[in-house]
Parts: sequence; C-alpha cells; structure tokens
Amino acid sequence: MAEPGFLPRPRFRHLLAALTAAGYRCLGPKVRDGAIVYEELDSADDLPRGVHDHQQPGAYRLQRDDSPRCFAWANGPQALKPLLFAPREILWTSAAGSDGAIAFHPQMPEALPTAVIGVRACDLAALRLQDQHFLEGPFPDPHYGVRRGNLFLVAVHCTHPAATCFCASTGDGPRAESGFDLALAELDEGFIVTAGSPKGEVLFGQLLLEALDPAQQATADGEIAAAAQAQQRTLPSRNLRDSLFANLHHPRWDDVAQRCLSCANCSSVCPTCFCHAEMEEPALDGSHSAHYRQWDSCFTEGHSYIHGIVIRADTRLRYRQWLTHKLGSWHDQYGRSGCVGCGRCIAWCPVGIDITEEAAAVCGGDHA
Amino acid sequence: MTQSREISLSVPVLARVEGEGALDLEVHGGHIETLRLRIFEPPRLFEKFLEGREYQEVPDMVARICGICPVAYQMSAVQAIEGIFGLAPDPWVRAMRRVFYCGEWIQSHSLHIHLLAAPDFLGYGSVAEMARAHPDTVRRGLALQALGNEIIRLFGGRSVHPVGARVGGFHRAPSRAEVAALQEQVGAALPGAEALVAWTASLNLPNDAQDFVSVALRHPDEYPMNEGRIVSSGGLDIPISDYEAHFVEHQEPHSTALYASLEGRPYLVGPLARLNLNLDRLHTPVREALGRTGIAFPSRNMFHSIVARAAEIHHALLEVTRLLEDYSAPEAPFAPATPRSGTGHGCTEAPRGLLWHRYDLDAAGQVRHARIVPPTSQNQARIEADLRRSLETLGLERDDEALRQQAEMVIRNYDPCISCATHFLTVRVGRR
Amino acid sequence: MAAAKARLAVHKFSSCDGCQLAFLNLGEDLLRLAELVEIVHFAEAGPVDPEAPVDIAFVEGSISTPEDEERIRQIRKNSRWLITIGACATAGGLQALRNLADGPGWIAEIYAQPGYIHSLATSTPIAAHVPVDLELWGCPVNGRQVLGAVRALLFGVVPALEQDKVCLECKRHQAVCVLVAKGLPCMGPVTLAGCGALCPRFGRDCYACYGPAENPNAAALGRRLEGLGLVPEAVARRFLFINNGAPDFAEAGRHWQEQAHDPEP
Amino acid sequence: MLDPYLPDEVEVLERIQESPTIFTLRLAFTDPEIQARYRFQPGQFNMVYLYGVGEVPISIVSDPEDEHLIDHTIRAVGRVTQGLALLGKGARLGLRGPYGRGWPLQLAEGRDIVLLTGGLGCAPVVSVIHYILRRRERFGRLTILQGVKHTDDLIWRAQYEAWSRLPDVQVGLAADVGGPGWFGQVGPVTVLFDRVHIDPGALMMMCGPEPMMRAAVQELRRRGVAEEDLWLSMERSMHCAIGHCGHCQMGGNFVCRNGPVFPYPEIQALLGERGF
Ligand SMILES: Cc1cc2nc3c(=O)[nH]c(=O)nc-3n(C[C@H](O)[C@H](O)[C@H](O)COP(=O)(O)OP(=O)(O)OC[C@H]3O[C@@H](n4cnc5c(N)ncnc54)[C@H](O)[C@@H]3O)c2cc1C
Ligand code: SF4
Ligand code: SF4
Ligand code: SF4
Repeated sequence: MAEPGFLPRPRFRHLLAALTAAGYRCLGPKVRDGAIVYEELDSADDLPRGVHDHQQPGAYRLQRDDSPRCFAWANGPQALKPLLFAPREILWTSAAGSDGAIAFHPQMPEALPTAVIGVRACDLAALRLQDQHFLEGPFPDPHYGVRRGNLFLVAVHCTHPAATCFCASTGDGPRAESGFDLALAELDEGFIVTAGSPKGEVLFGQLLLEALDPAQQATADGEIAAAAQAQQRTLPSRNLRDSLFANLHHPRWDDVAQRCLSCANCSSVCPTCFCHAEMEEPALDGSHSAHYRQWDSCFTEGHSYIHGIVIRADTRLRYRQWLTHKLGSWHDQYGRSGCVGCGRCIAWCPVGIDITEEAAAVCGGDHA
Repeated sequence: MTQSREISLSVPVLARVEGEGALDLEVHGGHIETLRLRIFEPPRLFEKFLEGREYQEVPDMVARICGICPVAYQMSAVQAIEGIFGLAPDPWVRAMRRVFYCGEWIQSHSLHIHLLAAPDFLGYGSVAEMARAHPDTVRRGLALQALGNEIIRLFGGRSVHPVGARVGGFHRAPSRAEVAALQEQVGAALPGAEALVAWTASLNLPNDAQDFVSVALRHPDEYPMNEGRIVSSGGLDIPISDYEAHFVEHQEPHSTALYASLEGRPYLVGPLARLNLNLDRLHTPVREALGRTGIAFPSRNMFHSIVARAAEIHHALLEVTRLLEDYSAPEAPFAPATPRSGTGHGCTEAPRGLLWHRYDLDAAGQVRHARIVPPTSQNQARIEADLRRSLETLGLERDDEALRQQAEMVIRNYDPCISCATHFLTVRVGRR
Repeated sequence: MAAAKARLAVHKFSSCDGCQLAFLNLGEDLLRLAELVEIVHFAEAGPVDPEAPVDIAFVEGSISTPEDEERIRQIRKNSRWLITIGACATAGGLQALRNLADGPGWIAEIYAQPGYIHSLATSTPIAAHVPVDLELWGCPVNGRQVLGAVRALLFGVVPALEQDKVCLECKRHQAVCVLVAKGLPCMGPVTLAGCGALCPRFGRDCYACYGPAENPNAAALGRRLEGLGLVPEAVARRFLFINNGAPDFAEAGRHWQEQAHDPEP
Repeated sequence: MLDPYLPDEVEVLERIQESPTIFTLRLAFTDPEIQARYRFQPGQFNMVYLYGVGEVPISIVSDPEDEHLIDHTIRAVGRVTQGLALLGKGARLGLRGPYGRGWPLQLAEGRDIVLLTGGLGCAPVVSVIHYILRRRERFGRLTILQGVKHTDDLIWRAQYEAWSRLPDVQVGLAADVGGPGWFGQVGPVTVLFDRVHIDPGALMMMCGPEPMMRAAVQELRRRGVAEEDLWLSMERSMHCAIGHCGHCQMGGNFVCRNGPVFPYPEIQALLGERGF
C-alpha cells in the first residue's frame, strides 16, 4: 500500500467528487433532530463542522463551537448496521393464482454503490461481526450481501471519545486498523489519508495528495492515543463467557430488571445485534402477500414465543439473555465478544443502564 | 283519508351521518306535533377533562372530540391559547396551518359528498352500490379524500388525531422534497376538483328555497378558515371574543347536544353559509366554475350545500398550491411559548362550520375552564326547522319510508357530525 | 359451491368516530372490502341492520349508558368474532377520565338540566361487559391493522397482533430518540407499537395513544420522567391520558397522584 | 447468490387426520426436479409456509428414501398450524428445507435403541421408528417409551399396540394421570425405566418437554448410559431456520443450525435453565 498522504481541508470536497465520479452516493455525518446521523451528503458543507457531542447514560446532546473540525465527535445513534441489515425489508413476495397455485418472487434490494464517510473503528469491528453472521455461514444472506458488496468505507480515526465509549477496553478502537477502503486522521488543517484496500488505493491515487509532514503524523497519533487514554469505562475482561454463565442466578439480574424498560433500544442501536423477525403482510383481497423481516430483539415477547409459551416472559430473563449473549455466548458463535465498546447501548438507553456496570456487578470478582 | 292518518315514525339509527342520532316524529291530525332530532351520543364531558391539564396537552385532547375534524379542534384551541400567551404565529406557521386545515376540508368534504350525500341523490344505499354504476366518479372522490388525508399526514403523521400541531406552530416541518411531491399530487387533482363542482351541480338536487340566517367567519383577504370576525347574513359583525354576547346555548330534553341560537333564532353554519358570505374571497377559477353551474350564489336552497362543499374542495386545492409555492423549511417549526394566565378565544371554520373555543388558563398554563361550541350544535335548531318544513312540503300523508328517506336526506345534507356535537341521532315517527 | 361471503358489522358506542374512519379512509380498499365481505351494518357507510347476525363485528367506542350495556350484550350474541377497535372500546377512551372523577357532578356543571342526561357514571371498555375476541389498540387504530385482521379471518386464521414497544418501531424508522436527545417525557418505552412511532418521528414525545405494551415497566419509566424534571402530578398525567383506563396506566397514574399529594419523605 | 429464504411450491397429495388436533400432510414439490433433488435425514425439519399467513418449522416424518413425498405431522396450536389444518388434498403451500442436524442414525447402526417421547405425539421420533422398522436388520433391540399427561392425550394408540407385537420391540406407555381402560403405567415417563430392560450401551433418542427430558437424562445417567449416547431434539422459536434471525438461540447454539437434535453434552449446561 502507498504511504499515507495529506489532504488539505479545502480540498476535502475532492474526496466527495472522486467518490461521486466513481459512481458512489456519498453518505456522511449530518446533524438531524439533535444527533449526528449518516445521511446523503450534497456537499462538504453538510458536514457537522465544529459540532461536539456530550454523551452520558441515557443522554445525548450536541454543542457547536468554531473548531474547523468536522469529525470531532464520537459515534451517533446508529452505526453502519441499518445500511446493510435494513430495519425492515421485504424478503420475497408470493402470489396466488385462481387455481390456488402459489408463485414466489424474490425481492432483491437495489445495488446502490454507497460510500460512507466518517466510519469509526468500533463500527468497523461491528461490521466484521455482522459480515461473519450474515455472510460467512452456510447460507449467505443475499440481501445483506448485495449491499455489502457495494460499500466503500472511509474511516476516521477517533479523537473525541464520549464518556460512554470503551472501545479501548474491547480492543476495537479508537484507531481504525483494518476493514476500511480509506482511513482519515483529522487535523485542524486537513486529513492524513491512508488506503486500506485495492479499491481504496485506486481512489487514493486520484486525490492528488500532498506529502505528509512527520509532525502531522505525530500529532494525529498523539490525539488517537489520548483518545484511548481518555476513556472512562471498561469491561472487566474481553471474555466474560464463563463468568456470566456461572452467575445465571446472581441477584443483580433482579436488580437490573427493576430498572430496565425492556424497550429494545439497546439492541437496536447495538451495531452487532442481528436478531430479526419474519412477518407476513397479505393484500386485502388475498391476491398477493409480502414476506418481510424487521429488526427484533431479545427484549420483545415475540423473540422467545413458541406456541403458547414465552421462554423469556419477564425482564430479568430478557436482560440476562442480552448480556449473556452479547458478552458470553458470542464467543461460542463468532470467537469473540459481541461488544465493540461503542457505548451506544449506554447513551441510548432511556434509563441509562450501563452494560459495563452491569457486567462488572454480575461477574463480580470472578473473572479472569 | 290519508289527511287524518296518525303517524308515528321513528328512525332509530340514521344512516350515513357521522356519529349516531335518531329522529322522532309525531304527527297528529295531519300536523307535526313533535319533531325531535335526538342526539344520543353520550356526553363525553371534554370540557371537564380539560380542567387541570397543561396547555400542551390541549391540542391532543380536543382532537379526540371528533375523528373527522380533529384539525379544526386543534386549530381553534391553539389560536385561543396563543392569544393568552400573546404569541402571534409567524407567517410560515400561519401559512402551513392553512395548508393543514385545507387537507381536512378536502378530506371531510369529499367523504361527505361521495360516501354520505351523493348516494341520496342517485338512489343508492351506499357508496359501494354507487361505485358499481359510477366507478369513475367514486374513484375521483376517493382520490380527493385520500389527497386530503395525505396533506394532513404531511403535517401530522396521520389524518385522524394528527400529532404534528402544537401551541406555537408544528412539531416538525416537512422537507422540501416532501412538499414538492405533494404539490405534484395537488396539481394533478385540480381538474378533478373543478369537474366535481359541475358534477355536484348536475345532480338532481331538490329545489327548496328557504329563509335562513347564515353565520361564518370573514377575513379581510382570505376565504375564511383559521381566523376572522364572525359575520351573519343579518348584518352581525363581531370579534370572536363577543360570541357569547350574541349566541346562546340551551338544552332540550331529548338531546345531549346543546342548541345554539343567535338572538333567539336558529341559524346556519357550514359550507353554504361560508360560501354565501364569502363569495368574493374565492379563488377566481372557483368563482368561474360556480358561475358555469348556473346556480346563483348566495343560494337559499339548502341542498346547494353539496355544491358549496365541492367549491370549497376546489378552493382548498388552489389555496394549497398557492401556499406551498416556493416552500422552504424554517429554522424552527414553532415559536416557544411562555405560559401566563388569562382568557383566550379561538374560532375557526371547521368543515361543518364555526367552531368556537374559550379557555381560561392559570399562570402555569393549566386549564381552569374550557368551553367548546361545535358546529353541529349550532346547526341543530336549524335542522329541526328545516325538517319540519320539508316534511310538510313533501306531504305528511306519504308512507313512513318516504318520510324517513326525506328526513334523512335533509339531515344528511347538513353533514351533522354527531360526535362533534359531543353527543348524537335515530328516526322515530309516531302517528296517532 | 361458492362459500357464502363473510358478514361484517361496524358498531359504534361512545367515541369520536375516528376509528371507523380507518374503514372510510381506505379508499379503493373500501370498495374491495365491500366486494369481499357483506357489510350488513355500518351506519356511517350506509347499511343499517344492527341486530343482524354476523361473522365479524368491529366495535368502536366505550360503554357509558344503560342502553349501551344492553346493546353490547346483543351484539355479542349476534357475532362470531367481536373485535374492539381503538382506545375507547379497548380501554374506555379519554372519556374514562370521568371514572376517576365525579361524572354526575361534571354533567351537572355542563348541562343546565342534568336530569335529561341518561348516562352511567363511568365509561368502560367493551371487555368489561362481554368477552372480546380481539383487541386492536390505538387512538385511532390504523387501517393496516384493521384490514390485516379482516384478511386473517378470511384466511381462517387468528389475526396477528403487533406486540413490540413504540421504541423498537422508532428505531426501525431510525428516528432520533427524543427522550435521550431532547429530554422529552416520551411514553414510547411502555407503549404498544402500531402507529409507526409517529410522535418521535415528528420530534415529539409519544403520549401513549396505543396503550400499554406487554411487560411495561411503568414504575421505571415514571421515575425516569421525574428525573427529567416532571413533578409527580405531571408524571401521573402522562399515564392518565388517552388510555387512562388501561390497568397498567391507571395504576401508575394513581401511584404518582399519591406521590403528588403525599410525597415520601 | 441463491436466496435461502425463498420457499418452493408444494402440493398436498393427501391429508390424514391423526387425532382431533393432529393431522398429517403428505406433500410433494410441484416442480418434479426439485422433488427429485430433495434429500433429508430423519430428525431434520422444513419451514412450511401457509400462503399469506406465515412460516413454521415442522419435522419431516416420512422415510428419507421415499423420493416422491414428504410427510409432516402437525398439531394445530396457533395461527399457522390451525390454518394448515384447514387444507385438503390439492392445496398449495410453500416449503424450504431440510434444515438442521438430524438423528445420529449412522451411530445407531448395530446398537439397541431407546426412543423416549413425551407429550402429544412427537413427530421427530415417529420418523425414526419408521426408519428403523424398515431397516430392521441394521439395528438392535428397539424400545419405544411414551409418556403423556392424560390417557386421552395418547394418539396412535393402535400404532403403539402394533409396534409392541413386533419381534425385538418393546413399548412402554405411561400417563401422569391414569383413566379408565388405561393399559399403560401411571406416573412420570421415568417409571417405565423399571419396566423395560435398558442396555447401558443403548443409544437414546428423546423428544418432548424439557423437564421430562431432563429427568430422563438424570435417570439414564444413573443407569450407566453414557452422556454422548443421549440425544435430544429441541424446540425453539424459529423464523429463518438458517441461523440468522436469532430467535432459536440457546446459549451459544442456534437450535436451527446446530440442532434441533443435540448430543446431551452440547446442551447440558442450559438444559432446563429457565430463560434459555
Ligand atoms: C425444529 C422444530 C420442529 C418442529 N416440528 C414440529 C412437528 O413436526 N409438528 C408440529 O406440530 N410442530 C412442530 N414444531 C412446533 C411448531 O413449529 C410450532 O407448533 C409452530 O411454530 C406453531 O405455530 P403457530 O401455528 O402457533 O403459528 P405462530 O407462531 O402464531 O405464527 C408463526 C408465523 O406467523 C408470522 N407472524 C408472527 N407474528 C406476526 C405478526 N405480528 N405479523 C405478521 N406475521 C406474523 C410469522 O411469519 C411466523 O413465522 C416444531 C418446532 C421446531 C422448532
Ligand atoms: S439475542 Fe439479543 S443480544 Fe443477541 S443478537 Fe439478538 S437482540 Fe442482540
Ligand atoms: S437496557 Fe435500557 S435500552 Fe435496553 S431494554 Fe433495558 S431500558 Fe431499554
Ligand atoms: S408515538 Fe405514541 S402517542 Fe404518538 S401516535 Fe404513536 S402511540 Fe400515539
């Protein structure tokens, strides 16, 4: 791979132009309804220049100052998940003939080459896990696959972790190490650009980058290292599997059940959670029917419903499923924890339940 | 000896009216002894529920008075409350409220014309029957109704009990793209709306001139909707805050609706009253379309209400087009409110006519008292007067079925909304 | 042998008519429905035959007069499937607020001659009077759910009901959480999905018009609302609103009303 | 990419009412090529799609070597299954599968086999009975144990009687609550272990309510049956059947993909643990 180059801030629009010329629609961070979300960028002016976030358990607020930086914030309410694993989509449709015959029609999403700018290290780690889940088993998911194949990822190393972040503890950030096409380190005066894939390399070549001053690299590295240092939260260990399953009857589960709303916000914002329900929506006249899927969660009743029985009827069992899966049985399934330390489930939990705190309380002293 | 036949007719459930009502008719010696439009929507006591609630809750609560015209209730309420807070809606809010309200007129009027009234004039029991013989007309009507709903949804998320309105403006401003898409639909619907005016006028409407007083809002430059002074064909011209000095509500034993009267007499509110009093405020194409019908407005024929509704649909579409021209979303879709105590009045033109509210708020913005006068109770005395006349003209010797049909047609023509009356209607004829 | 069309009725009790509009606003689907089933009673749409036996009876509105009580019993007898539509029929509606207060006193204050008004002191859900086969929540119900129920019954199967909370629906729509990002007292975490998370998508707090969801933790949400700065009375009002008669909300409302009058030390 | 979610059309060749609520649908793909390609193992399941209503997982009970049809024995308990119950010959459905891990029949060859089922007729095990009886010479002694709550719950009474008359087959029936004319034992299914001879070297296949399976496992372990010779068929909520939707998770296992048939050691830790 080529040595990193420097993209002066005024030339950032060249990156958008190059991506657009290469046929991508460009998604990037934008302020909408009081949060930073990934949406289609019309120009570099759409970026959240000088916008900073304050995140606390159950609270998220934005603030502006006159900083020139556009990526001086920690992740917003959603990672890449909704772009690939759609919150709701039709999987196939069926139609009934007058003789009762049924015809099935696959429904593939439109293959829209999409570039996402501003992706964080934790989100890349989560993407890797979702790829494993949806694509690497015996039955690759074509809906996810089509979107994944059309994705171009421009990562930005994290320099402004929120109070809820703990990617350093899970080993997934704040530096984006791999899984991107291009990576950016933001400095006041511009960006250090690194290519991370053959696709990225091609684009890198079109950017007419300037040579990098080693001092700039040092500043960037220093900021990233400081970002790791600044993180306040940690998980007791990277592998809590045995410890969690040894504590299935810990009183803390009852305690958290008093506070938890069983609202599924945490699993919905979690970039690795993959649960979904399949549903059917027939036309009124019965002539055709849509079979769709939508995000589900282990916090719903439907998640564990089997003919008349709900396996996890109460919140204690639901919260326990979430934590034991996320931090425990994920190891059995994908060889690592399902938590990438993005902190979203802490900030976006309406009552501010903190996964790191709960894990520590349940696992007590008995983790490695 | 039909003349001396004694009649006792009861229509226990009136079809194709909103809410439920009944009509009792007692005829004795060829004369109507009793004629009662019984509204038995059980009293829902909204005015009491509102007491002790915060001002922000009011728009969501009053919407629940009527599923067919929730926007009207919300608009009268926010007007009254903003009046107390000294909050004048900015031009964007004012314009978008009109668009929102137009959606309701279009929806409600199309529903009434096609689903409730037109089957009468064409001799069908329901729109489904009518659709078999007049598929295109019905389809056009349903499409207009759907478009009205769509306009409400753009500002309120749903057309029944929309969630977008608030004191100070709206919770959310639609995006430019959404507005552009809507504009396209509105443009496409215009020719159909214009044709609807001619179509309603071509129906075999009874020729039935009568004497009545029209009451409506009047605005210096707009066809009245979300503000104005209260005027009447009898020369009344008052600010809305003077309503209680001229209009009196009283109770009748058979009805949970309160009857309103103007200087002791029945009066008419609603599309025909509005049109009669505001012809000069209509958009030119609507005036022209009305001109081509050959009907002379102001009209004294109550059955021209259906034509007035069609004209208002046409007008509302043109109004939406005008208001959404060069649309852009504002910084904030609402102005923040600072509560203070006081009494405020709100009066807007619901699809069925004048909808008057009064609120007393305390310093924290909580409701101390509320009073709501819906259009249907204002029309109730007028409907009974019309019925009496109309049945006598038809001939009381006619069989019960004919009387019932005539009675229902007359009532339906007013588009009474019995839920609104916060009360309702069934016909019961007794002949002795 | 062509099977006889299913017979359908729509009945109304004390309500705003908004749920019936779920039918009247169907557009072309209304005509389609009229072809699929025989609509034998639906006063607002035309057919009037309230006593006819039917396969499916939709019931809007709450019970608030002695005549209502009798009528709903008759409807139950005449109907194979009795489905309530909306907050009024399912939980008593906004007007159930009178159950908490002085109904007759209120009538006296509004009507000069309260004796003319024959009304019960309460507004109660249909299920308080007769067995109900299916409850569709919402103020108003949405047409999609109503049609879904009809379609399922025509297929000969039990309709599927939405069970998730508004929060999950809100996330599926990728709305930004108004509680977390704006500190608004949103009821989404205890409210049944079905509206499409309209309020949060409009930037405002959900006011629970779809009623309580399964497994609602009203106590935890109440505490959170208080933490956002609501006084106990205001927390109580959040629960005692459109679905004040739903047991989970009624209980939470009572609790916070007590807190307001008798705050714990 | 092939779409793993998309069903193919099947036709009901025959419908057999087994009990008031249990029925068998005999199905075949309407496309003969798909039917010809279709192969499965006893213990595997299909996703059966009722048009306009939904999909449910149902075990395959027919013989894997019968290339012409696929049998499903179904109990009408909910929306989809009650809808399936209304179907007759000629009706069309959607089907995709087979899915999951079936019974360890290779491992079972030459050995005694004990089949233990609880509750209402347990379809996955019936398929094994048929399978073994048709290849009788390849297996040792066959023991069929069935426990029910009420004597009335027993279906296929005649079948059990017929099986019990076959050479080298023992049948044991137990009901929690006995009734008039009941010819089996009264008590939990484990009482049967004293009535029949179980060779500690036998392979156990079981299917039924989890508390029953747990009790049986404990009892059999006491009697010296090795952990890895105990095989259980598990049931969980399943929407996709291919390990994507997450509903069927039981700890680290996706029951649809890693099961539904498990050797005891693989699920030991969470078997009977409420909430998993
Ligand atoms: C591996 C395995 C094998 C099994 N084998 C058998 C067997 O051989 N015989 C047997 O009788 N049983 C078997 N079962 C059990 C059987 O799967 C259940 O009894 C069955 O799923 C119950 O379905 P139901 O009729 O209650 O439908 P429900 O569970 O009510 O409905 C299921 C479907 O409805 C749709 N749906 C659900 N909610 C909604 C909604 N809100 N909106 C729209 N659509 C919705 C979904 O598509 C869903 O898949 C097996 C189970 C498993 C796991
Ligand atoms: S089981 Fe729960 S934690 Fe695991 S993926 Fe599903 S929703 Fe997420
Ligand atoms: S932990 Fe928080 S976000 Fe998750 S379900 Fe419980 S209350 Fe909701
Ligand atoms: S968000 Fe809540 S209040 Fe708003 S429409 Fe939905 S259920 Fe009703």
